[in-house]
Amino acid sequence: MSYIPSTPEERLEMLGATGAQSMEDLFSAVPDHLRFKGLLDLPPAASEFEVISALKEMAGRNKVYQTWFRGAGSYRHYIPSVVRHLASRAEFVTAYTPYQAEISQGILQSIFEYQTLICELTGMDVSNAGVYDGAHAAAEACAMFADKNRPKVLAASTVKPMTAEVLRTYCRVAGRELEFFGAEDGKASSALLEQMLDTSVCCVYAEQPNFYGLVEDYGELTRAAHAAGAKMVIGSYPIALAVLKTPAEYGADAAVGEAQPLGMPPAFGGPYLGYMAVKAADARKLPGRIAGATVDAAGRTAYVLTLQAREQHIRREKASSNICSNQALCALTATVYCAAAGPGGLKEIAMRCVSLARYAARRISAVSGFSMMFEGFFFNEFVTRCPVDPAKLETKLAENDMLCGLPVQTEKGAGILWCLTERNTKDEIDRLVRLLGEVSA
Amino acid sequence: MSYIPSTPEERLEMLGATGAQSMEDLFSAVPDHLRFKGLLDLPPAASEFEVISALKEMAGRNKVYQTWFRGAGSYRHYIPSVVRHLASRAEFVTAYTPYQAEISQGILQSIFEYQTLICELTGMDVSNAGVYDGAHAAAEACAMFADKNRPKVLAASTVKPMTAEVLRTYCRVAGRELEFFGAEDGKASSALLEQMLDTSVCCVYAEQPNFYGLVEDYGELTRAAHAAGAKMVIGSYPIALAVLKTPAEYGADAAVGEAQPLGMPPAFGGPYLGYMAVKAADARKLPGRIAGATVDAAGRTAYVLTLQAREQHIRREKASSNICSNQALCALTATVYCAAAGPGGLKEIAMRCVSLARYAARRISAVSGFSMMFEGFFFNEFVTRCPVDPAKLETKLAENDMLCGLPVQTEKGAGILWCLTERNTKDEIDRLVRLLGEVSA
Amino acid sequence: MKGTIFEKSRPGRSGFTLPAFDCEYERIPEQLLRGGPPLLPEVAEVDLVRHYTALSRESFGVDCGFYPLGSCTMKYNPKIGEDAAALSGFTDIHPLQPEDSAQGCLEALGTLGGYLCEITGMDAISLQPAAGAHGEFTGLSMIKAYLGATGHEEKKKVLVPDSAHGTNPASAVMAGFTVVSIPSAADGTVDLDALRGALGEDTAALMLTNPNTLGLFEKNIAAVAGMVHEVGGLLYYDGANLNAVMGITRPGDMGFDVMHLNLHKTFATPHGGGGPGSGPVACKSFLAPYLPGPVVDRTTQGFCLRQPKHSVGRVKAFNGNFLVCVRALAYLMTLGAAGVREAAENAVLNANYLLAKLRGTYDAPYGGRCMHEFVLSLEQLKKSTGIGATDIAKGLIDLGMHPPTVHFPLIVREAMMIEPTETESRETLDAAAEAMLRLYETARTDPGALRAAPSGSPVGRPDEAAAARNPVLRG
Amino acid sequence: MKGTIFEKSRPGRSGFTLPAFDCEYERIPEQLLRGGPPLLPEVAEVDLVRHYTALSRESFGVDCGFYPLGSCTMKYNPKIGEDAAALSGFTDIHPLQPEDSAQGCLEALGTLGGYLCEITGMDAISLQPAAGAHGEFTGLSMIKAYLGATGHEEKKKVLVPDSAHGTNPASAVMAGFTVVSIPSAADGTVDLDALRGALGEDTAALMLTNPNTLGLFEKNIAAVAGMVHEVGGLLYYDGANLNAVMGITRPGDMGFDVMHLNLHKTFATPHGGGGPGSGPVACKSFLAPYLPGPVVDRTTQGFCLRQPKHSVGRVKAFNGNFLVCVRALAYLMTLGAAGVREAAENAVLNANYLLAKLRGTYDAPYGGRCMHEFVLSLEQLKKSTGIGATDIAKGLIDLGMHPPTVHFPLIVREAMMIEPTETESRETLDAAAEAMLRLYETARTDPGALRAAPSGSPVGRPDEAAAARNPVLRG
Ligand SMILES: Cc1ncc(COP(=O)(O)O)c(C=O)c1O
Ligand SMILES: Cc1ncc(COP(=O)(O)O)c(C=O)c1O
Repeated sequence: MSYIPSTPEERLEMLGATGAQSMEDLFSAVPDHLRFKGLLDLPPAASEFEVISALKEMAGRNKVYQTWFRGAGSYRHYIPSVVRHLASRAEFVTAYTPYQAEISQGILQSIFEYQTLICELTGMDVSNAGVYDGAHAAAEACAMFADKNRPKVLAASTVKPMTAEVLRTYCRVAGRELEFFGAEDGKASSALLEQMLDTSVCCVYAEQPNFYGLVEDYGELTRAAHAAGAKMVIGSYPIALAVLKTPAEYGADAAVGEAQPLGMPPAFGGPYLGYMAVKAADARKLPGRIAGATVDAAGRTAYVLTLQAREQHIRREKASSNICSNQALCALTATVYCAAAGPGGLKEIAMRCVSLARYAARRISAVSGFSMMFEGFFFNEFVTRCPVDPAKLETKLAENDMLCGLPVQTEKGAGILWCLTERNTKDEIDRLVRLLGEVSA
Repeated sequence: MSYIPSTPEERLEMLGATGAQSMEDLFSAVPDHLRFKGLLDLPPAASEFEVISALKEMAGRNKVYQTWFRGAGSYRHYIPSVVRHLASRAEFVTAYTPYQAEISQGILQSIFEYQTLICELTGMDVSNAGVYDGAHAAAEACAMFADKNRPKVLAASTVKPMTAEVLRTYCRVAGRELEFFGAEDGKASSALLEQMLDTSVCCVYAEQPNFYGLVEDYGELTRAAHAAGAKMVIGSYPIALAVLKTPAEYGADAAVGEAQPLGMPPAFGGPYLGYMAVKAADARKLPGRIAGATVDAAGRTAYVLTLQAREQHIRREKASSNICSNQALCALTATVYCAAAGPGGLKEIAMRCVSLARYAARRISAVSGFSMMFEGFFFNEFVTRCPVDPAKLETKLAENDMLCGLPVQTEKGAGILWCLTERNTKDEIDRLVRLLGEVSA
Repeated sequence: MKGTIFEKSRPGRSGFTLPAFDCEYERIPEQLLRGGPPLLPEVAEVDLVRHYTALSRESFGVDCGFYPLGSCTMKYNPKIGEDAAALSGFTDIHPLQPEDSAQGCLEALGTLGGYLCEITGMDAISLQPAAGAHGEFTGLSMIKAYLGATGHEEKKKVLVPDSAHGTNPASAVMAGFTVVSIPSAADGTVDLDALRGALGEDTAALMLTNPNTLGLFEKNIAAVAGMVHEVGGLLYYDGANLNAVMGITRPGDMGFDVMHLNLHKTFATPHGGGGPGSGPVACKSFLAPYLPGPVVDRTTQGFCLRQPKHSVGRVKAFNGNFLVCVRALAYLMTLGAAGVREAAENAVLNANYLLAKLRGTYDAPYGGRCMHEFVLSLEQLKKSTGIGATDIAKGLIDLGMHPPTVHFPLIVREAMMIEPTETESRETLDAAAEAMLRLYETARTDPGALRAAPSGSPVGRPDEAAAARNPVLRG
Repeated sequence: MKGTIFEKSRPGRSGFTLPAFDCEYERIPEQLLRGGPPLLPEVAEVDLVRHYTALSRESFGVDCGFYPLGSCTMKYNPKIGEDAAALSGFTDIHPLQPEDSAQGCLEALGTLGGYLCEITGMDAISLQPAAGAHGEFTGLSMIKAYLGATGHEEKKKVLVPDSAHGTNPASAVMAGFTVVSIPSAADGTVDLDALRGALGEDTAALMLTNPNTLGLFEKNIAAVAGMVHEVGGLLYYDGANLNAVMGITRPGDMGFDVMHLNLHKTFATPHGGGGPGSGPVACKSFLAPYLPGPVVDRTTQGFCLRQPKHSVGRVKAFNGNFLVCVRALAYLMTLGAAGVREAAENAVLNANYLLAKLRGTYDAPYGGRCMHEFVLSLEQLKKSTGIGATDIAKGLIDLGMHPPTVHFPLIVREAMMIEPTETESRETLDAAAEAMLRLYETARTDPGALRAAPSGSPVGRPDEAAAARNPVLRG
């Protein structure tokens, strides 16, 4: 079945109305030698019951761990029930980009609210409606600031490997240079950055916190970038922004990041949401959709997609953005999530992340062989050494329904990147530490 | 937390506006000696995450069987996804009885459609908006036809024990007599019925199919009832009505039944839905809500609750119904389910029930000791003998993730009431039969 | 909406599929077959979805706005309850599963029952009744059985205040009692003298809701209880208004012997457009043997079902509206002891706040203080402008809120009964007050506009008389 | 809706709770703290629910009615897909879980990828891109990498027909190419002479959608492919219009080398108000080594992720919009081989049926036959009445349907691009035709009414110029 309402008889009648003799006839423009003969090699149609049963079985072949200690770019936070209920309203789910404003005020307003939210979190002036994910946001931000005279992007070697890879792809393809500047004790070094800065550099990218969970000195990095005439782009964990100094406060020119922690499940990697915000002066450089407030003839507040001169459907090859479909429903989700949590809730989540991570770090690093890899303030992730084969450790923890921290390579050697969120408990950490003790014994 | 928007400060301000000095003050009408001192012995407030986790654990302490062979009044049919999606639209879920028609046309129309559906299924002229469940519907139908001169209800001994119990309660309390007339080979006997019929009998109740799954001779029973001036009430499995002769075709005066099979999960017994329909002449006798079509001043079709003279809020102690809240969302669910299945789908489901039950009966009754208890046409349930302790059989099947048929007592002795729906497969039956073979060996 | 789903039917349409059938189709004997198929809608999935999505968009729920329907406690329905009720460990359980395989369900019912006993001050409970009226019938049945068992067949009268909800007298009659209506005193509470006059040997019970339907606490309740008990009568508590007093005073402590609760009112389960609700019946221990069965017991082996010794019998198949109970349990777990009381306090606060804003303009015949709801009389307004409760209600629809209950309780002319509940914010109450005051003004300056209201809804006022005169009850 | 959620904020309000915290709170160093808290909305749960419920009610989706937005394939989104995507065995999986603990996810991706290769006639696929435009960028990156690896740095030009979607040229530029626009022939297909003229040593690729944005099948596609390949160029297929031809002809067989698919168009995943979608990139085997990684492989040990040898690298973190892929998989499992073709056939039938009803009145510049969509030109109407595509679109809003795409493709003046999709019934098409014809009449008789449209929506036409001139981009 293909969800087609018309019956065979109706189809025949409709065919008649078109003047065609047969279905084949409708496709007469398709040359015969290009016709696919016979049936595609796909399974036969299945009933809804069979499909959902098969997919349940498939889902059952994944392991849903009770306890997580893994983050590295995807985080498990509690998603209030209301978020799913509202974001699954059929009108939101089955609409498309609000090209026709009058029939889409709800969606347009939700984008406007999302933009407001991102500005509040980052301290920036203007947000777009979101891009594909955090790594893509970083790549788009760097592209936004690049030009012929300044074709080079510098990124901290401490950014997430995923972001680094996507940056690499985007830069390579566009013919932009990308170089990574080094770190000291796990933190991007502004001294090393300074050595690499010159007038060919369009922008500098760093992450808050960085891949190892550490908070770097974004003030210094920004000053260095600005001193060389380069722009500063900071990619932040949005929940950390409930408490940590904002990209704007550090002087950044663009704030980007992965908004998945704001109400989206880990879901094997997507859909997630990249956020992007800039200073007012750069508004017209932003890629992607942007909603704005205006009025109708009767003076009523009305929302529209605006500043479209940037976009592909207006300026085509001169556009500063090729984005058409974005991640709108994820932006709505993030907005509802933040409104559900409120500033107090978001701060509480952030403080629990920080506190649990600290407790875990103290406890884990006290286990022989699991000493801390780096010093300095970290948000909710940190790296320890690992005295055993990480694969063995993963298996041991998995037997206890725990998803181990991620085995990582650092400039100081191999280790485990542990992650804590408000979903973790002290008890879980204590149990983990006991298991680590057994492993290291 | 209690889902209260106002903050402590707002509460104080609002209190000020009421002129009260304190919250206590607002309750000054409650005499001090009646005040509950201290806190109720309830657990402390819990966060949403804790609540849902605890309830998931609780749900996890139930066993969800993969394969079911149990019915006996509650049936597992496949519920198309669309049914849940539509019936969970917040406007439907969070509205109340549509007292204000103009703001409730959607719900009123859905009730009107439900009534149409029930009339189509049963062949009757007028349906109400539904009552609490099938057993309650039977009790209300008998009450509807009872009066001072004819205070007695006769019910077939083959009706479901649950219906019988509820009938008993309602009759006893209202001071109506209730007697059961006997069966032969598992089917209500019109001869035995005739012997008990006299001018004191207001109505006769039988079920289609009966508790043992057998289809009785409702024509004979109805003729007998009518001959004695009594009304006939038939309680039907609604899915069976897709194919079986309707209560109307048998000449019944009221058609009732349990609509749970129409899109409601078994859910440990509720919420379910009782349906009730009568001939046009008895419309004003029906208890419960009824929606009707009319027009507004502009001539537009408009739906309202109607024939309210029957109801408690109009005639109070003279009302023929005390029903206020009913099972409206279940009625909507049944309507969406039937529209999703369509006449073809419902018939297909019914035919699969019949066919699987027949196959199962043949196979099971071939196992030594599991012979058929009764002869005659059955819909999707049938009784076999059981050569072993039913509890042992239940355990054995449970170990194989099967919910055994229900152990029952019949006039021919103890047996097992097996149930098949379109959710069962031939393969399941074959596996069951193998297990029965092992048990009986 | 144009057309019913039946009118949208087209022969041959369908969106329904089943797995391939691996068994042989059997035939049904000719004489058992129905004459023709039922004319159910034949529609594609997309048509079905659009039809009911559109119907939902022509409906108004608590999620759409303020819904101060007096006596109905239209509080916010937490979404988490929906999630809990959708767990397959609850939905996919057969009601007659072996008890050891349904311990979770039994625990849910047992736990909820315990909480409700504590809140009401009662000793035992059955979660079987499906709604308040069903609970009334059940409670009265228990009273009847008890009186019968204790040799008091002569007790045939149930006293019901004239302010009571219509279900009370209707249920009493259904339970085979004779109803005696007790007039209210001028202050809106039970007239003690009238009560005294009505009480006697034949008194089976008094049914009372406290606070009553005027939103007034029956402060003489202790005396009332004493008087009724004095003649051997029992006290039935209609729990529809429990939201006003939970955590503050308990029906059991006030002297009531048996009562129902409306989980769909007090305990935040959604009303579903008129149900399913749940109307558990709670009672003092002497009535416990009469409860409808089965009830849940906790033993050392776990939870089990038990038939009370002198049970009135089932009032419903199986175990009540189980999934509604799950929602109520989720709600109570969330609120906890303090939250329950806080809910009651704020329900009363909100009602008093709104009353304070309206009573300068509208006539509040029972004074300036109320419990969780209050009743206005628009009789004067009607006399002077022709605009009554119904007109104001219709005007409110155009202002985006659900109207209050109108024309109930019957003892108040042109009654408008307003119950804001605790889950409304001050802004919502302020906006409602403003709307009500504006309409009062409109009634004086432009009554015609109000008589034509509502104008912004899909239909205007339906011709109800025509509907009843010439009933069209199916499509 | 009055006011944003931020305007509804009240200090101290909240509906959020967490379990008691059993760890000690730690302090964050002063110098790392932000100056003040972000001004997020402080609202109770009920306010939140009402706000977004109201916003949803001011939005229009496929579930609300006909949505013939040309080029966007707004077909019905099966609900079962939502159920599948909500399974915790899919949602609660970390993207970096050990592969043996994520076999279900890998199987879903692997299976879907296999189906899509079969449908497109391609050899390999990556499900990483999040949307069509993302897929274009990815595919062009692969072309670039391939050309580089094979020593063809001189190939810097990407040819794009002037009828192409704006994302095509924009993506090409983003991928570092120079865009050459190829004019369309009078019949709306690629002008072979113009193409020939533009082809050369420097040609990297031709981007084409087939059927093209005029709804016409490029019947010379074999010749076109030959010409492009002849000069060493590659053929990129924009899969946005695949719904017209799946099961009937395959891009791979037409000669295309690499392409994207829009799962949110052809494969019925919902559009979400603008996303998330999914834009997998499929290619011939010679390009497979360049696919973005990781891709899913099936081995005897099960499914695993692999980095293609010469991968262009990731274009997105992790594994694509996984839950969108799950929905598309559910859809394909439901349709099966025959259903896929049936969908295409009926998409084309529906478009031709609607075209047949309109072409007598409206100007259909490319004739009376189309594939899954067609384009009308309202240029004449505009000239004679002043009413253009936008006005008719706004008029359709008042008639209860979502307007078609307007002013695209750019080569058609006052273009109106209509794509009904296969999931619409004849009645819906009849009603849409009637609405369009009625508005045509209105344009002639009462153009003022159309210029004032829409009148029934929450707002009238917004002042877009003011919005752009004086941007207000946050609350
Ligand atoms: C005071 C009162 N009593 C009883 C009832 C009946 O409750 P239910 O509708 O649950 O049957 C109601 C319902 O509105 C009520 O308000
Ligand atoms: C022809 C065509 N190509 C490409 C795209 C871009 O696809 P997406 O919106 O998924 O990025 C679209 C989207 O509308 C389109 O219609």
